[in-house]
Amino acid sequence: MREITFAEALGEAISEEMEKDPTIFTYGEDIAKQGGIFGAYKSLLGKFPERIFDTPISEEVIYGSALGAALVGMRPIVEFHFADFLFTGIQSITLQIEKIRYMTGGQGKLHLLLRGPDGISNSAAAQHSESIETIFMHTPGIKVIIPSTPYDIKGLIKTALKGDDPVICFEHKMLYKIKGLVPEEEYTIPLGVADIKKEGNDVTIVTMSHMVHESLKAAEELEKEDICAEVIDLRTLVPWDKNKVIESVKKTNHLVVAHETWKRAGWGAEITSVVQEEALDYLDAPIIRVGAKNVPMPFAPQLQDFVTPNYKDIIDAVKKVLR
Amino acid sequence: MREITFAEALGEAISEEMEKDPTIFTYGEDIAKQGGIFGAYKSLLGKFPERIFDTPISEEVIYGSALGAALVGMRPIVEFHFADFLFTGIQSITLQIEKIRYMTGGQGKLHLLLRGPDGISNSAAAQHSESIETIFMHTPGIKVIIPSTPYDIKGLIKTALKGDDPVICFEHKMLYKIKGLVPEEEYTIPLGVADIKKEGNDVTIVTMSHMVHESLKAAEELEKEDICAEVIDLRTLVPWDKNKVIESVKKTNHLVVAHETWKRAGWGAEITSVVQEEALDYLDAPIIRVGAKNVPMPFAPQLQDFVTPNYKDIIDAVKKVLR
Amino acid sequence: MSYPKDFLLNLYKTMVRIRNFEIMAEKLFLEGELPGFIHLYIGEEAIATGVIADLRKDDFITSTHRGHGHMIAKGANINRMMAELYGRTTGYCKGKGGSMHIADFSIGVLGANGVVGGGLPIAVGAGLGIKMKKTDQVVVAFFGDGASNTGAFHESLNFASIYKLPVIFVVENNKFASTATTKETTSIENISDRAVGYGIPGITIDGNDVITIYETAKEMIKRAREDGGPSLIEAKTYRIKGHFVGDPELYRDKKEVEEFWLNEPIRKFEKKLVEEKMLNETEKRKIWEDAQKEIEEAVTFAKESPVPNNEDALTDLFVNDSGYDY
Amino acid sequence: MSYPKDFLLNLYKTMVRIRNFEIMAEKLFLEGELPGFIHLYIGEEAIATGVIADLRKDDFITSTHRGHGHMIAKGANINRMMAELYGRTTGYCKGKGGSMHIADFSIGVLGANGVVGGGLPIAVGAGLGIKMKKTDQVVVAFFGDGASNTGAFHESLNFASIYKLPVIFVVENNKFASTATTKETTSIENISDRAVGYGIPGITIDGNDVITIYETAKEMIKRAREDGGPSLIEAKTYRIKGHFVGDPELYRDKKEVEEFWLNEPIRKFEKKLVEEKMLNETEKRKIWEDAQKEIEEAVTFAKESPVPNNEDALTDLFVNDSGYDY
Ligand SMILES: Cc1ncc(C[n+]2csc(CCOP(=O)(O)OP(=O)(O)O)c2C)c(N)n1
Ligand SMILES: Cc1ncc(C[n+]2csc(CCOP(=O)(O)OP(=O)(O)O)c2C)c(N)n1
Ligand SMILES: [Mg+2]
Ligand SMILES: [Mg+2]
Repeated sequence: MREITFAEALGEAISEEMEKDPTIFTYGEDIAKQGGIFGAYKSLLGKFPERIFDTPISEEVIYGSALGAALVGMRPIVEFHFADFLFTGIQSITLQIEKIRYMTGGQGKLHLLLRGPDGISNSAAAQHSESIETIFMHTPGIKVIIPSTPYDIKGLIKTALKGDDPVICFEHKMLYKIKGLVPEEEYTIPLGVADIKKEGNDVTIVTMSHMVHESLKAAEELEKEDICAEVIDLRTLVPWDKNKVIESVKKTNHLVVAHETWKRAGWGAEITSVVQEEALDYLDAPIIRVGAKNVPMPFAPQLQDFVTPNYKDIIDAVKKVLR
Repeated sequence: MREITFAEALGEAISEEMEKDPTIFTYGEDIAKQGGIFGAYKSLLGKFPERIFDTPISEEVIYGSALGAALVGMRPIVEFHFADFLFTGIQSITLQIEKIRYMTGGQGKLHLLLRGPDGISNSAAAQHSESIETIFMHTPGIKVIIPSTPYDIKGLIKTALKGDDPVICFEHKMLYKIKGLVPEEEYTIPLGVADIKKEGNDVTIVTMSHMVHESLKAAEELEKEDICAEVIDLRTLVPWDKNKVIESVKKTNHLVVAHETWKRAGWGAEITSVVQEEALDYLDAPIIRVGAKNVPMPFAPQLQDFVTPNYKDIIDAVKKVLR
Repeated sequence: MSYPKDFLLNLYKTMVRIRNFEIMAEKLFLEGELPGFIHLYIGEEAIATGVIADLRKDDFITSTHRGHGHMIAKGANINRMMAELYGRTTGYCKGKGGSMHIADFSIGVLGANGVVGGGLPIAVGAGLGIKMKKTDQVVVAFFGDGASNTGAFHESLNFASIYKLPVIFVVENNKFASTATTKETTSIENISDRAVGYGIPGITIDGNDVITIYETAKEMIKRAREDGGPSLIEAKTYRIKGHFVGDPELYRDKKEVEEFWLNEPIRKFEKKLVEEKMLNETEKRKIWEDAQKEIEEAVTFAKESPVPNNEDALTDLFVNDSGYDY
Repeated sequence: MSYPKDFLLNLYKTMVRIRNFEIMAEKLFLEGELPGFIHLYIGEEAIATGVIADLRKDDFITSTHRGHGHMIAKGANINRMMAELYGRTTGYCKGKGGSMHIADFSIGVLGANGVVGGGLPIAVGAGLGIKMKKTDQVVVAFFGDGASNTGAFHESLNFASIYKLPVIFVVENNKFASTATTKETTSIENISDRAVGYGIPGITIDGNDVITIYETAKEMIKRAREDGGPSLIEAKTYRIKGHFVGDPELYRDKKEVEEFWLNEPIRKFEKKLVEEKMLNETEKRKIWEDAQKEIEEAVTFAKESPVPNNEDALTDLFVNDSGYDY
């Protein structure tokens, strides 16, 4: 199998589907000429010039127009530039995209994909570092995918582009350049199926996105102390793979949930609540959540590092649950 | 003590503070001439004509202007009309109000109050029935108050109007007309202090807003079966009174968390996660959350009833944790 | 009015059907028959009627919270509308939407909308989709004067203009946005002047004159169909009824309402038709009676329709909901 | 230019100080000294300088992601600015904000802003606050051509107009919004034409001519101070540098940049000053050298300043954070 980057895998998924499906087109800020601020679309540059275009800074109409275009039979892919800027147009998502099919008694198919970068990068500070996937888990009506590897993003994006429901995909900024094995042959990954990125028996770590890599690093360190962690990458948050998580907890009897977004009322709380409800008897210790401190993201690198969770925090959490 | 309505208590709090503090003024849609769609400002009609006004339907500038007005020394109170419409201007809150003090290293005081109705009413359907307080618990930078009685709203609003931090207050539509005892004398209620609305030993019910009343009704029914529930009204979600909740759980060993917003990734998950983390050994059964089904709010009364949790769901949950 | 009688009577009939639907909706609501909110289109019927008269079935519209008129003009089934107001399974949304969310994608109605301004980005997206598909369909976005002060309005008009999308923006200036007057919340006299900011045509017309509306819309629809891009039509009218049924209307003088009522679009058109001998008393009576009967039948249909079951609440969110936890 | 020499040289000095700050910021960033993003104001210095020249210390401004120039023109301390770029505790935001969030409320700078259009509602709120306080202060909202396509722009201008708020909206049209040209994303040639939609004055001027800018702003500031309400000034300029330092600039021709560089505001003003014998070579050299020295000292100050401690991350969110769980 070839090794390609996360960005290339994303580009391939979109490009292959665009070849097959003439209703797919994509737009957003700064994608067509420069391939996106973080290079997400670099591998798409020059292809399909009529079906990729740059837009004004008008997020409410960017997101809302995806809904309209889907309803007339097209399959739009919209890049949201930075997850933070979902807030400038979010009513088009939370009040329209998420609700219109339900409100109209199941009329129409909202085959649309919103995608873009989230998470921290190099000191982008409070308005350019957020991960807000939890909001889309809380407000019902959109599926949420958050891949952590080139293999996963290609397979999940393909599923999104073949499906008939609205999907939002969060791509961590620090992932675009990572490399991984991706088969040349066609494949897809179903939504709602978690991937065990590393097997283990002592503790389960449930995570997603860039934190998968921090978790794997933590697991590697923990091996040195003979602690064998199982790392579960949920891959999709709506729906999420409850069964696989609970199975693992039944095996390891210890759970840590790790995400980069704020700890308070982040999606880790949902996983925690469900697991304690359905598998309390299997837990040898309280579930511990790892997440960002409850402040906006500060600028100075030292402060960003302190506020953002990393593999060390995961190690600490694991040791705490195992104590 | 007199009995007055929730709306009157709110009006009194604002009116009394406006008398004392000339920097307070208030604006929003449909408040000045008709006192708000749900009558929240009815008791303010005719008072302070220069300091209450109606605005255009421009939520981003309505919320954002509160920030600017606070920074130049005023103390604005903004009504957000329906919690759903927070989404049309939410960047002014989540990206500006919540962040500017922190981002600027502690410059300025954001003495501003956003307030308005949330929750279901008579079949207002998907775009007029939401409760989205969890978003403001997740994204750091604003204090969240959610009173359930005339006494509480008066005391909490007063605290908000005397404080120096931004506060958002959610008032359930079905509460404005309820009556309760409110002293004539000045009093305030500190943020972060829960109120035990009913004492009990068998199970703790943590709740807020209209669900406090459903919980009390549930507790009454449960008494008939000799189940004595303790009903804790958090009153403020940011900060929330962890200590009082944990103390109660240590006494009752059983916890139900009940809110009207969607169960999935709602604030009940945060309470649940914290309590299982800090008091697992005291729990005789898994914590059960009661919340709305994970769909947009349907229109038909039967469907609205089915989707929205009520006292019966709380009774069921209590019986389940006690089984 | 050099139009065939048929055509003119059809306009008249549509307006009368809308009027009667609204009169019935108001009555039912006041009798406590209907849940939710109802916003009436009484006095504004000429706008939906005139604009949509030149649309094809495969053209699209987006509507508002005050959407019954747009639906009826676009050819909606009145039984299913009324059933939706009642929250029944036979309703357009199976009882899940109600008055503010009625839609019929099959006739191009992309939905009423409870969010002021919420329909504009959707209309623009439909226009964008059409542009990509290279068909000659068009989209009409109906919205209120109040909506013209939302950010969505601005973003939508700019977006439609730069890509030359086939979208006709029709602002129904009925002098009020809920309790606020247009004057106090809107910084210009003629909202159509805002078109200047987007380099597109902007026209203010009498929103109570169905023929003027039809003719203006026809021109702008033709323009859009021929790839001429978007336009903004402001139809000036007056909201005869309260903002919603039950509105205490503390913010206006009843006299003002009475004055404007004299200029209401149906009587105005009727007068012309009678003058030009296109309509006689018998025909008129029949049109009204037919409309009333149709609406009454719709009420019967609605009332006899089943209410939804609990489980119905847990469908229709996704096409494929496997793994989704309700 | 019948202005006192002092006044003119002050304008010149301000522009030169901004220029040198930006040259240094670029250099430092390219050397890997600075974290985050840096957006340079090079070639646009005349706008901040000209507009703010007529503001009082107690007037307010809101700024953008490209905000260093506005800060300096309003009288900010360059040491604290540079320390902020370095993320040090002596910085304006104690290292919590960085380039995109510098603010100094004490001199009326209500913050740079990382959200395009994010400053406009804040400026309007400041104007509203002033109106309520009944003082004669004014507010200037600086923003880009790109921001003029956000919903926030529209809502802000309408809001300011209906309440006649003392806000001067200054759009810096530098021909780009990141990789997009203004032409492809903005539906009209002159953004100031959008003023028509709000019934306020709209003026397009040469954004590289500091005197024209000053004179136009002065007029609009006077108007606002005397309760005449808001206005929209469009200053046409050109973004000489990439969108941010490190921008590959695949979207434009280097030649275009060179052409516009010939018209850059400092040289343009310098020429006039020299012609009118207001500035000689010695004075000029001294002004540049002083500015460079000042910036170098700022760099030294910044570098010698302490980096924040972990605990610093957990302060400054609230005035009173008792009970808050970080
Ligand atoms: C974003 C948003 N803000 C506020 C409301 C509440 N609201 C419903 S209708 C309305 C007035 C709308 O006025 P206009 O657009 O002129 O339409 P009209 O009712 O006059 O037909 C308001 C404020 C809403 N539905 N959506
Ligand atoms: C709401 C929002 N959308 C997108 C961005 C990303 N972004 C940052 S600057 C910029 C271009 C801004 O253009 P303009 O307003 O003309 O200012 P300029 O950079 O030209 O000074 C974009 C798209 C943002 N910061 N905020
Ligand atoms: Mg109106
Ligand atoms: Mg620009």
